[in-house]
Amino acid sequence: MSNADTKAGLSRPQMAWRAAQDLVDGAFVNLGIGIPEMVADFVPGDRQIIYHTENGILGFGPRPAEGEEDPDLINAGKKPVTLLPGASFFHHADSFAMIRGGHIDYCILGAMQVSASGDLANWSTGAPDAIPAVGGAMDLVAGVPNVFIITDHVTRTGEPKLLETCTYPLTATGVVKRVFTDFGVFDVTASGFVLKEIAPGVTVDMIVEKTGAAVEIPADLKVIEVPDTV
Amino acid sequence: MSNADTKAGLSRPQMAWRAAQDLVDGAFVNLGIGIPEMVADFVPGDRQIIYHTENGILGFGPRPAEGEEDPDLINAGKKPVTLLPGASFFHHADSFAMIRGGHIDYCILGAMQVSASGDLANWSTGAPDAIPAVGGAMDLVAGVPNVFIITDHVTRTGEPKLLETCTYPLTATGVVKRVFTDFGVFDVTASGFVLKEIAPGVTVDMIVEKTGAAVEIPADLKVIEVPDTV
Amino acid sequence: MINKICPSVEAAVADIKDGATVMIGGFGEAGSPIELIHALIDQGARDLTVINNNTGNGQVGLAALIGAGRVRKMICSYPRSSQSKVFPELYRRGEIELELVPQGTLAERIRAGGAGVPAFYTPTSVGTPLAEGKEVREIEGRSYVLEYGLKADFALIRAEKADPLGNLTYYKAARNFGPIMAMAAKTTIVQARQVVEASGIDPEVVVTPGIFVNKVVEVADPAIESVLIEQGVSYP
Amino acid sequence: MINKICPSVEAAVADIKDGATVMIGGFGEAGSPIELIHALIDQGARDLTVINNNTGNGQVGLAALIGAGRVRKMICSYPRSSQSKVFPELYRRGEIELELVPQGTLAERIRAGGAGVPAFYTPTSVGTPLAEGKEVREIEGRSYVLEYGLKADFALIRAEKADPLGNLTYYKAARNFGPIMAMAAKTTIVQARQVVEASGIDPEVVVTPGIFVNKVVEVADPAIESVLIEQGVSYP
Repeated sequence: MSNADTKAGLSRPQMAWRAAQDLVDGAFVNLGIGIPEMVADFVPGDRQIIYHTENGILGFGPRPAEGEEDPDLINAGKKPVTLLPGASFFHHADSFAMIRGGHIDYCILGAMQVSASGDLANWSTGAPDAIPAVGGAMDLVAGVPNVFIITDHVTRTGEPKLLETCTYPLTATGVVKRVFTDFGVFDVTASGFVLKEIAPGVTVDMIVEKTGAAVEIPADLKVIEVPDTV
Repeated sequence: MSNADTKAGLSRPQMAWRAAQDLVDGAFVNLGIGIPEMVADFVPGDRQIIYHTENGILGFGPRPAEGEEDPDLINAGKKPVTLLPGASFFHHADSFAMIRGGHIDYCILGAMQVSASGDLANWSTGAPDAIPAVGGAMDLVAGVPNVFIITDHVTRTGEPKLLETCTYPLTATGVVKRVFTDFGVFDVTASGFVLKEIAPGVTVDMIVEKTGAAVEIPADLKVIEVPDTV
Repeated sequence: MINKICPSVEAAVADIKDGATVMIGGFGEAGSPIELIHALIDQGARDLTVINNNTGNGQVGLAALIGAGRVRKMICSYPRSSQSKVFPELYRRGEIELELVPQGTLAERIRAGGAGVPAFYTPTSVGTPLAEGKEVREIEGRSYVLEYGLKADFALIRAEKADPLGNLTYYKAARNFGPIMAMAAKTTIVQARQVVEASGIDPEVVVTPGIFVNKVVEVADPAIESVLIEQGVSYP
Repeated sequence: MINKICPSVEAAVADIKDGATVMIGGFGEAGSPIELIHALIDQGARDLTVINNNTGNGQVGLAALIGAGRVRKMICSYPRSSQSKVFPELYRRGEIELELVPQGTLAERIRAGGAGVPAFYTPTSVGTPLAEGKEVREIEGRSYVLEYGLKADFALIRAEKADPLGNLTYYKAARNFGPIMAMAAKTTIVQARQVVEASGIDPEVVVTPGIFVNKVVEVADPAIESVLIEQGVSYP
């Protein structure tokens, strides 16, 4: 994983917090493995979010207490979960009917690369010796209307992850709506990346330097205000 | 309706009885409206048949006693039914998944016309002022491996219903396996109709005269023996 | 907190606009959301496209909606029955359109619409007049017709229990088209015999998860279509 | 009378032949029919094509079946995990084939196979390497890939309750692929935690109707894959 926590910009919990602010009350949300899972911890208390997992649960809750895990009650990351009131179980085809049919309002995933036209690469580096594995990522991004990405702005070696064109094998084309990085919040629009908010301590120059595509900078750029508790 | 009960050959209950003898133990069966419904009354007692209805029930039983009908417990003919132990309910897409997916072993339907190549016409006369209505007939005959037909051998006006080629709009092509008429039992084979069994009082000449296609008559033609109780 | 419960059938159907496509659950009278249909008649929306297996009976429910001249087009598998007079008369006068779809194709098209499957192949209707003008493709030696998913602006369905999140169970064969129509409509409106609290339905026995439901109204003692017809009722 | 109950897991899997295509339920360990898989290892069938979302963990269950060299080809969406060593090693050595399918496409292909739908269009994978060589069609302005239904000779699944007719309920998220694999296999073999009498499951809560089930064996206290792995068990 990267060195997000030690450099300028948002920490990982702060990125998850910022993404959580954009989920509306009553939304059905699918969270990917990793930082996206942390989003659930930061949803404002006056909003009720219903979480969906590919393996057939709506309305699951946090990890159970130690010793109360049930190997048949897990999420798509194969981690134990609990049930909230109003939960339901269903089979895999019905679960992906929810995804493909556009019934899930948001999915929040990690990314290897995102392009200025909303292409996403998050399942394979294309390395010849890798075991290819895709899971439900392609279905999620093809079916869910609001595809949000949380990712470090650059790779471990400092290369941009927001690019004019992805170089890794694609997960889908033209699907990403918004990207939350340690540097800021970026909308993917018809004319490419638009910086909506910038992280404290990050400069526009840093963003321009570390982004592999043009970034539109609005005149009224807002600085993200993260509560001290995050 | 026709004059089947007053002419030579099997009565309607006898046709239903004869068809019932060909259902194997443990079979899943869908019975059409009319004479096919009577088949259930004549299944040998040592065989358990599970009845399916398009509107989402497996394992229904006979009509309830007067006054015990439930308007939400009906069959595809919209007649009240009861439930047997081991019944289940499911939605319409699952119900037709059973049909289209080949899981129902037999369907038994009426017919306007059957062709020597197994084409079936049983939903429309093609009359210009008729209200077209197809229901589940096309799905049943396309999906169920054993399509059995029970029909009078001729129309009310004496015209053959077993033909070289159907003249009415088709329900499906090449699907009928066996036809039970008041005159006998006919298999539909690659070479056309084959008379398997003949009804008491019916002659081969009558069959040849009243069938609009060639009928192969086997050397060892069997006469149907209907129990006196039917 | 999420609460999809509406105070009345009037409130539940208030947003249905002229020209809307409306899926209506039920197979004959079984599962017919008759109070929602009557509220829709009162509400007045017209020029509707209605998707239902049949076309109603007598002068109540779906038949009354059609009889009131609100339906421009029916998509159904079986538009006639012994007690169905309203649709046949309008159809013969050329005052209502009909798209006739085999029942299993209708069910699968609705399920596909809800599942994000835009089109699929089926063996049903190959070689018949209902396949005319449709693409036919051979797959592993058998011919199949291409059929398209069906979606709707609204679905009106009847359920047994509902909770505030919209989770549903059904009653016997009243289930029929309810679960798939709930999937295929932008706004699904449910009349439930009983509204229960959020933990009132076991997660194992939920048939329609609340994600497919938008509005729920309790109708504890729904009218029975055949009883109304016997009584000679003509709505309104 | 119909009675699909088998006396043992050995009897239940006895008919699986070399070269068979076998769907195996479960998502990771949840719902994995581990006793049936172990019985299949003991039974000895080889050259199998196996359909499962993953490729197993540790040296038990599906991973053990693969490790025993019985599987010619895997059809799955996610063939690796932190505890999945067996498949990656065989795959890198070129000793096992892989057909990688997006998870939702895998589920829909299985459901289609069971529902008699030979092929359907889906937006998933359009513009990616997994759509290469596949037909792409534009429908109402969006591109879709043509995918084919999947069927199998056998399905091995785990259920909660089963009755003699083969009606099933499931337990929590162990349901996952069970209901659709039961639909898509010629012979569906079920290990159930509890066998009940024919009237022992409410018709309203049956998840898999018995029409999709051929053999049932009671395994009252199934092993838990992750516990076996913690204990360092290697099957057989």
